[in-house]
Amino acid sequence: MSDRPDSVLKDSSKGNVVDTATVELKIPSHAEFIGVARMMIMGVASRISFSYDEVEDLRLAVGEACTSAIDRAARAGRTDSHITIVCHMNPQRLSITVSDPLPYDPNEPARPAEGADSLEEQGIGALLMEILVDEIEIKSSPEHGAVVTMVKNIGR
Amino acid sequence: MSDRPDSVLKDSSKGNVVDTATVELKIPSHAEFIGVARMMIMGVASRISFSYDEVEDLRLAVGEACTSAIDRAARAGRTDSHITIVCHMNPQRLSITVSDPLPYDPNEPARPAEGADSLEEQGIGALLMEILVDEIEIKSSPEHGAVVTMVKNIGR
Amino acid sequence: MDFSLNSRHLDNDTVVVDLQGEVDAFTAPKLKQEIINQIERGVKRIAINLADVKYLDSTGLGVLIGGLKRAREKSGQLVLICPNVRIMRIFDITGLAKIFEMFPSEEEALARLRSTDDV
Amino acid sequence: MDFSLNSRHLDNDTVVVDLQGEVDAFTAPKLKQEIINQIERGVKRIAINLADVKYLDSTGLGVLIGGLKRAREKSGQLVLICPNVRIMRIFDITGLAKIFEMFPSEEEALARLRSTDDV
Ligand SMILES: Nc1ncnc2c1ncn2[C@@H]1O[C@H](COP(=O)(O)OP(=O)(O)O)[C@@H](O)[C@H]1O
Ligand SMILES: Nc1ncnc2c1ncn2[C@@H]1O[C@H](COP(=O)(O)OP(=O)(O)O)[C@@H](O)[C@H]1O
Repeated sequence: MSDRPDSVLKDSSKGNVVDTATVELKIPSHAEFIGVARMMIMGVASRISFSYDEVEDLRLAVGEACTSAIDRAARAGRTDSHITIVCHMNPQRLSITVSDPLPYDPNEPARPAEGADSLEEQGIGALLMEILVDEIEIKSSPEHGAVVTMVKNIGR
Repeated sequence: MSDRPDSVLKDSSKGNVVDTATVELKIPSHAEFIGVARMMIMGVASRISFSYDEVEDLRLAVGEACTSAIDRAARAGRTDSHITIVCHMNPQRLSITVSDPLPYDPNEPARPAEGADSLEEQGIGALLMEILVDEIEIKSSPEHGAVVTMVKNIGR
Repeated sequence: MDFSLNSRHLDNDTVVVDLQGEVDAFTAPKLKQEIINQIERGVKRIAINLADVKYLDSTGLGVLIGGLKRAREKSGQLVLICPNVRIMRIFDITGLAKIFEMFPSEEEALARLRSTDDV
Repeated sequence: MDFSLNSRHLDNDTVVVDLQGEVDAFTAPKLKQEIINQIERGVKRIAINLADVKYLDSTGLGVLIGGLKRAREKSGQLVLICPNVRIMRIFDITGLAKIFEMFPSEEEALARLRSTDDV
């Protein structure tokens, strides 16, 4: 990594360089495309000075957020829906928002997903997200449905 | 690959399955993010029955389209611009559109990019795109600026 | 991206299911079906080999928990082969390392499966 | 994603530049600067080792063409080590395989560089 070129995220001493950046991905609400989201996260995270383990943690956290959105789409019979993943980077942190347009009630008790083996699966997914990132917020927004925001601090 | 699960793109015998899908990525117009586009393409292409070589060809073709958009943004002093990559899949083909919002005149002679070693670099980029995909179209659109559409047929 | 599984029957009673690649919501249903098939054909000693697993999410963990439950319902056993520290970490942080019998090698997993006659 | 380079000076006149990873518009400027630096310090025989290059685009090819040109301007030589068929294919389809002297191993590249006294 010693020869890694100057990054827009790390070198703001140059005039033509910005210190924040946004990457946005939209995928169908289908399990088949979670892998695409994970690849994108790997690309984004490897632009930042995260360790191998931190990149893996982020992949898994984002994968879990997508899986949960896809479960809800399947239960609602909305396999035509999509998921939007927005990564916002600055020199201090990477913030990732996973959102979908389907109605979401955070107070509704979780129900087993179609094909899921038990409720526990969803509990484990939520637990993993909590553990793997530094901050997490899950809310419902009128326009976006569920919005999961996860933050990983850089260089801690 | 024998145990690859049913794909939305290959099995349309099931009621809940669609046979087309769209994945969309938006990245800053900065060389640092071409790698993210390449990762996304790898994720998308590996969902489809492309060979390893075909996936590599697509990565390179999309990388060249992004590099060309980033060159134009740099020359226009618009490093705040972005690139949108849209992948549209159906069982026959993967179509990838790389577009940016900056004005583009297809008749304007190419000029060396900032930092590029010579004109040839751009000629080689265009040549590679031509060779690596089955169809390519480059045009300028009033809303989108340059729009590069590349098509790779599936299973030929 | 890639996922494959291969079941090796060591005897009528014992199977090692080798997994390779990424176990997620897209691929885990294949694993679930394979475990169900093995139990239905009467296999009592199941070792799931996670040595070549590159990614495992809650869907995969859920399928393994379900497999453990189904095996026990038929008085069978299901153990895990997990030499990969990265994958082991996922079991550790979720507390599932305490639920499963996990072994760093196939030899140790098979020794455990064969140590019990009561299945 | 990842890119690194390391220059090994075999003597005052000869350097092997080992590249690793992805050579694209983001990383190629590092390679360009390294080739310029080597030529400026008087190195006449340059071998660029592409053995561990996973990705090479037109920007990387442009930097190599520029390096070849600069080396020749100083009556030097620049050759490529390219055992990787995937990377070789990019030189073939662009016609650049005819422009560069390319060798499948470091030994062969060095034999070529050392065969000429006229540098
Ligand atoms: N996140 C977790 N942490 C620790 N143990 C867990 C977790 N999720 C599930 N378990 C345990 O896994 C075991 C298998 O689940 P089981 O009780 O058989 O499932 P079910 O609730 O479907 O009957 C149980 O002992 C359960 O408590
Ligand atoms: N796509 C290509 N196919 C074949 N040869 C090429 C290609 N691009 C560049 N070249 C050749 O590479 C060589 C090095 O370029 P050179 O002429 O030194 O560059 P410049 O035009 O900057 O002086 C030249 O012989 C040039 O014709």
